[in-house]
Amino acid sequence: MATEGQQHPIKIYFLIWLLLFVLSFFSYLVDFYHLEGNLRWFLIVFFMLLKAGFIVAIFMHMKWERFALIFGILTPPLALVVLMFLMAIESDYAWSTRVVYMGEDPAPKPERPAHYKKESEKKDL
Amino acid sequence: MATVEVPYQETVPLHHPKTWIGKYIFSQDHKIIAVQYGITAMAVGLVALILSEFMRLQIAFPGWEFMNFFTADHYYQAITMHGMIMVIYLLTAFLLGAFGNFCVPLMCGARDMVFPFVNMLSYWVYLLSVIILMISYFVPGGPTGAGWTLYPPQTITPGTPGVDWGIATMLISLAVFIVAFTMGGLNYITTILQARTRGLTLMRMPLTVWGIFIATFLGLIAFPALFVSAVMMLLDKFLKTSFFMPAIVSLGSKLEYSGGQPLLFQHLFWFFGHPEVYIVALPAFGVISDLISVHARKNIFGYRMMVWAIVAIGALSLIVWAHHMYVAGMHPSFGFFFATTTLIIAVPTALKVYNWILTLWRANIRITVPMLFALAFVLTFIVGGITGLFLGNVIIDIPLSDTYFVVAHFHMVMGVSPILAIFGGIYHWYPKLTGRMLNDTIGRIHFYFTFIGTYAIYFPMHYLGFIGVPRRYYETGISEFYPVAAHNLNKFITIAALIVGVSQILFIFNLVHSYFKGKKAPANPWGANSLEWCTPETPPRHGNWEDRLPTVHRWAYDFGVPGEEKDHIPQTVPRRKAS
Amino acid sequence: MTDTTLSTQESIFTSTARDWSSDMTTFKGVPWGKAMMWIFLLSDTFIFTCFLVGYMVMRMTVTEAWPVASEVFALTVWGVSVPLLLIAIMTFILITSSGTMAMAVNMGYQRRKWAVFWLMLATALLGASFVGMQCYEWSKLIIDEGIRPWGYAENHDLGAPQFGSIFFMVTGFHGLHVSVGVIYLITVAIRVVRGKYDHTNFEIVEITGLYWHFVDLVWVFIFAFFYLW
Amino acid sequence: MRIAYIAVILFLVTVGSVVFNFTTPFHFDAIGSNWELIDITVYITFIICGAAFVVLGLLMAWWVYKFQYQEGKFAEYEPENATLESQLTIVTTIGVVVMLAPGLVAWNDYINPPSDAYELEVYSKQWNWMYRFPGADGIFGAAHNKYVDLDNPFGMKPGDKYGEDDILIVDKTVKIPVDRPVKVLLRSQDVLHDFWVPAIRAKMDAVPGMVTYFWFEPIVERVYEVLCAELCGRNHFNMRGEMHVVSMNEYSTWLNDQVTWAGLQAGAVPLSPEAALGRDIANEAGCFACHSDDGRALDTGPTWLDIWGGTVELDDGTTRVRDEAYIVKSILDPHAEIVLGYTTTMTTVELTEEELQSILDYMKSLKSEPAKQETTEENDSESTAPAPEVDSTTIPDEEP
Ligand code: HEA
Ligand code: HEA
Ligand code: HEC
Ligand code: CUA
Ligand SMILES: [Cu+2]
Repeated sequence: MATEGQQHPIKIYFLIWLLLFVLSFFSYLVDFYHLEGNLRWFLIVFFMLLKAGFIVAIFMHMKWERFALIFGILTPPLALVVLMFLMAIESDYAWSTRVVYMGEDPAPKPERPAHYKKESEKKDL
Repeated sequence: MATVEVPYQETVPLHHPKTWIGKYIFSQDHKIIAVQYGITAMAVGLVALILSEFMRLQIAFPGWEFMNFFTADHYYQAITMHGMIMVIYLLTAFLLGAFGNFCVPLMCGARDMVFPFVNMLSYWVYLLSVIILMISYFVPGGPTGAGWTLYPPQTITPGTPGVDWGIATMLISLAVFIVAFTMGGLNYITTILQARTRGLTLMRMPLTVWGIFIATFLGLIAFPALFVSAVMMLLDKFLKTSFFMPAIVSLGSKLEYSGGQPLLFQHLFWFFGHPEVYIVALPAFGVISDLISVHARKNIFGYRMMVWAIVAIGALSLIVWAHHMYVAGMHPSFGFFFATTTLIIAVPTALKVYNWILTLWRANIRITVPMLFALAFVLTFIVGGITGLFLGNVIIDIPLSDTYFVVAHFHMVMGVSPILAIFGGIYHWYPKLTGRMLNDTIGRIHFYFTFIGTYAIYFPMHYLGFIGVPRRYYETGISEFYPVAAHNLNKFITIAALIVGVSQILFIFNLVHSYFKGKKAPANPWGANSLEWCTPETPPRHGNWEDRLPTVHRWAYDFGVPGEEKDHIPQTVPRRKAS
Repeated sequence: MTDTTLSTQESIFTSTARDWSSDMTTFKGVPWGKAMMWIFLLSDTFIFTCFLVGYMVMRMTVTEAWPVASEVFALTVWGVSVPLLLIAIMTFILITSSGTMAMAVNMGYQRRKWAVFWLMLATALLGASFVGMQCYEWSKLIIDEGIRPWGYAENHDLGAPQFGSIFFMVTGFHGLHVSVGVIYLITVAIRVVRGKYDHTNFEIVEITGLYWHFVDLVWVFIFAFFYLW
Repeated sequence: MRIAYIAVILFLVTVGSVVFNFTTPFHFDAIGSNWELIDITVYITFIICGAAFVVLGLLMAWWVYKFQYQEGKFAEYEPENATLESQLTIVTTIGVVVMLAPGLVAWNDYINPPSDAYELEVYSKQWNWMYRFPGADGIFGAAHNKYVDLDNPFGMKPGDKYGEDDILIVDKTVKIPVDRPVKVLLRSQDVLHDFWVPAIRAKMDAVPGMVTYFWFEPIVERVYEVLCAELCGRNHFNMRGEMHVVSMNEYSTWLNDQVTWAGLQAGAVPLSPEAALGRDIANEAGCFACHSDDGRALDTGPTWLDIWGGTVELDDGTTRVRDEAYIVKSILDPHAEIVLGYTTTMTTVELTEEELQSILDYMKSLKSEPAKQETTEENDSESTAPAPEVDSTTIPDEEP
């Protein structure tokens, strides 16, 4: 069996393929409907992780690998989680010193890009 | 029961070249590549050694006319190149490139690395990185003088020597080195995991291979952080991006940066940097374990614990990085986390030390040259390790950080111990590699000079740290914290360093001389058990094993088994049927 | 049962423990090249994550405004500004290419060489068009929006200068991976039809596939963090 | 049995290290702050680690000596000893906990300054130190490197109301009162630096782009040398400062002489260290019993404000240029020339050459109209323009 490598019903590939499109479309909609705040945050990460999971599990066949490999590949990135988590805390801290001591604006308003300006101008006319 | 049949046993496609160049230059034989790595690393290490002697002369005799050419710029360029070469281009390259290449296939009973061509490329790319690094000395402005830690903004602001091109060659060379390392490292890991010979389970592997295995793995996941920070720094320098660069007024003029975060670099650097120190420590641990066991004619004590300690150290080393940043102004609460994880690492490391020493108990110790180096390693590592405990405890690090205490710590634990392990390993494996013994007397003299000499250099240096002498000072000048006695101590240290440096000539002489004139080595001069001593020929041919791969029946430490005739039983000897 | 055969019905813990403590190979049934590719991808994960951590730190520490992604990356089609249109198409293309790659792997294990060849070629072409679109996107950002790696062209200040730098750097690095992947795919595809792998199991196709899917995987994260945030 | 030299060497090295430790004069400098907890933690660590070192070192020497090779002898075959190993693990863990616990307690103190601590900002640049006190309101005005220019060495944010009373010390010397906890905020103009006084034990890097801090309470009145402990370029080793821990009184008088940001904008020039010394000497010599230095007209003697330069009318009706010679003469021989409207009440005071020179320096600094005239015009036009993008002006560097 294993001599034939990773052989799986083609159906499942098509299913995942389709799911990836659907999920990408959903995350696109999140932006299109201008969802904001925690909901946006949650949805984006949710769709992202789902897609990533499908790619790794099905397309990269991780699902069918023996756990020895899965374990070997998936545990080391835990270190990255620690890094990410700590960096998030620290960045916030650094940012707060900039606001408190350096007089930086805590909530600056973004400028609109050039073509966007043109658009709105057009509409105003 | 459904079973899976393991696919056909893969074999290394051995490429037997006909020409001399193909055999010895663009060779795909792991042993030749090991030698190439070793020679290059030693050559570049020699450069670093000479730099260190100049540094020492400057520190001890600041006003001396002979040293007049050695300006502050030169000094900072020297420490940077010295530190970087020693850590990356000498130690990492030697322990993994040379020992890794030599030991892994032989000790795993493989014919070669799994992808010999990639392995060869790895060396040539490494050589390229060394050349780029050396070009530093010929570009306008010279090499960078930012310290081996390359902390921004300093690395790319005008107040630092070598900001024009030196920093670029340094960063590019590092990136190239990482590519080389990745190619080699993937090979070592895959060979260890997938190409062991029959009967060789992971728990029967010699500790050397374990050390190299975990170190390489650490390298593969730690070097990316350095790679990323090097890329970002290059962009900061040449494209004027502001990743690490906040708004800065440098020497009176405003630079066109804003909003960057210098601490990000430090985190990335040490996310790489701390694992890196274990990358150079773990193979050394492994080598020492084997040397002690073989030459003490006794099994290594607590093998299982030794393996788990290596794994635990490797895993923990990924989450202690910010102990280098206690005074860097990071988030204050991180101190608790990192001090705790750092000191936790001390426990598995301490166990390793205990086990080495316990191996000596009721052993039958042959005081050979490799054994001398191994014993010295243990002592210097204890000193370096416990000074690490001082530094790891965050509050003690506050007064000691950036003083000579730190310099003493890392030289003891990195500049002396793994160097001793390398020497020990060379004395141990040279016979297998060349078929000749190294000269014993020269070896002993070299050992005593090196061990006592380096101890004399670094032990007193801790105390300079206590009185507050900061590191990276071109000269201290007249200062109240710096008594005359300290100046004298510095002179003493420098003289010791000169003696140690010169005594290395003995070693080089020994290497060259014995290659041609040394005693012919028997196949297994030390009476060791691991597979490399079981090759049909000494030195082993390309492909290592004639027509059949060896079969392993036992661990590598069956020394002094009661009831046996000989005090050592090679791994290939089948076990007696349990009666 | 020799020690080269092993059970698939044990609990994952026993089987893992057995695999790791067995001799010869740790990853049972995994060819050398595939094991190597997995480990390489693990290493590459660290590279990309470090880049993304850099991005996170930049966004969290800068005090200047961060440009709004959906405005910057909007595309004007027939006078209507559609947010993220180009990116949506690029995502679509990359996912499609992942699909064709998966099929190629499947065909490989059926030893249908020409199917493998055409599917891999299709994957490569999709990949190449992805790179092409990225070039277009970059030039649009640089020429129309005045975004530069070091900040902005004159009169185009949108806020934090890190916006452009981190964007060009990360997408550039990803684009480089895609380009390398395209070359890799084409090479392997040609070698497959030439019969270079006939003596093997065609796991090379799977190995190439691993790499390609990984590139797609990275894009999933880039899409979420750079365009939707 | 052959002597194993290495056993002897291991023994000597171990014992020698201990002897060195006890005989060397190199230990922590006498502590000058409240951080004796650090010293205690170091002490505990020393004992535990030292004991481990001695025990392990001696064991190794002894065993190497004892178990030397004998032909035909077999070593004891003992692959594992679970009990021993777990005992060792436990002992080591206990050792680690004993070292770590006081360390973490101390760290908790270290990162939480007491609420009554006053604040001092250390502003570092290649290769010099400057200091800022928050002034009367106790709050620092916002400051950012992007505002730094010739007239704004600290980068004070324009228009910040908290900034006006901030006291700026453009000098490498700072004075702080003894027995008062101080929270040191660190800011950097260019690269990483590290404000460090060995006897205080505490230190922290200054990081451009953010503000870092540490705190301590000086307990000894003394002059300390400030070092830079983080590599900051080619002159790192020369980046020295001075921190005087002084009585509250001395601190207040010293602080009163420093200029505020408002003052600096109005053109006041901070006292140079030489001038400050001169003022101290004059104070001790009692000059201020009769003279003022701020323009107040005392009956007893003429004010020293604007004493340097210009002319003076003498009581013999002549007019005299007030050059150095005149002033020196007036001090050393006060009755030679008498200023119009005064009498010969001035007494002669014993002054050394240097003391006299310092006083002259001080007098030079007493100007009601600061010597900035040449630059004002330029600055006025600049201040109305938006902050220059790339500033080509160069702040003259004090260092060689
Ligand atoms: C091979 C390299 C190597 C190794 C193995 C280590 C090992 C350790 N290091 Fe070291 N370190 C460096 C290389 C290394 N280090 C380098 C290069 C730097 C400086 C970089 C720079 O700034 O330029 C540095 C700097 C450094 C710092 C930062 C100092 C500063 O800049 O302020 C710290 C702080 O925590 C630290 C801690 C430790 C600890 C706790 C260990 C532990 O792993 C040690 C564990 C060992 C033991 C504990 C000894 C054995 C045990 C016993 C003898 C039993 C007794 C023990 C107990 C009772 C617990 N090291
Ligand atoms: C492996 C690492 C290693 C090694 C071996 C050494 C070896 C030496 N180092 Fe090194 N050193 C560093 C790593 C190392 N150093 C690092 C990382 C820094 C920090 C840089 C920075 O601050 O940025 C540093 C900094 C540093 C300083 C501090 C400079 C400062 O802060 O101002 C000093 C000062 O005395 C010093 C001295 C020496 C001396 C005298 C030697 C030796 O000469 C000691 C004796 C040497 C030997 C026992 C033999 C060594 C063998 C070889 C090098 C192999 C050569 C090949 C052959 C013999 C064939 N070093
Ligand atoms: C007892 C009062 C008194 C003391 C104390 C005193 N002075 Fe005077 N000083 C005077 C008077 C009165 C004059 C004006 C008459 C004169 O020129 O002598 C004067 C004049 C001077 C002048 C010339 C002023 C001018 O405008 O030309 C100088 C300079 C001077 N004093 C310096 C000093 C110094 C320095 C000290 C301290 C070491 C000092 N004085 C202490 C009373 C005093
Ligand atoms: Cu400032 Cu070093
Ligand atoms: Cu470390």
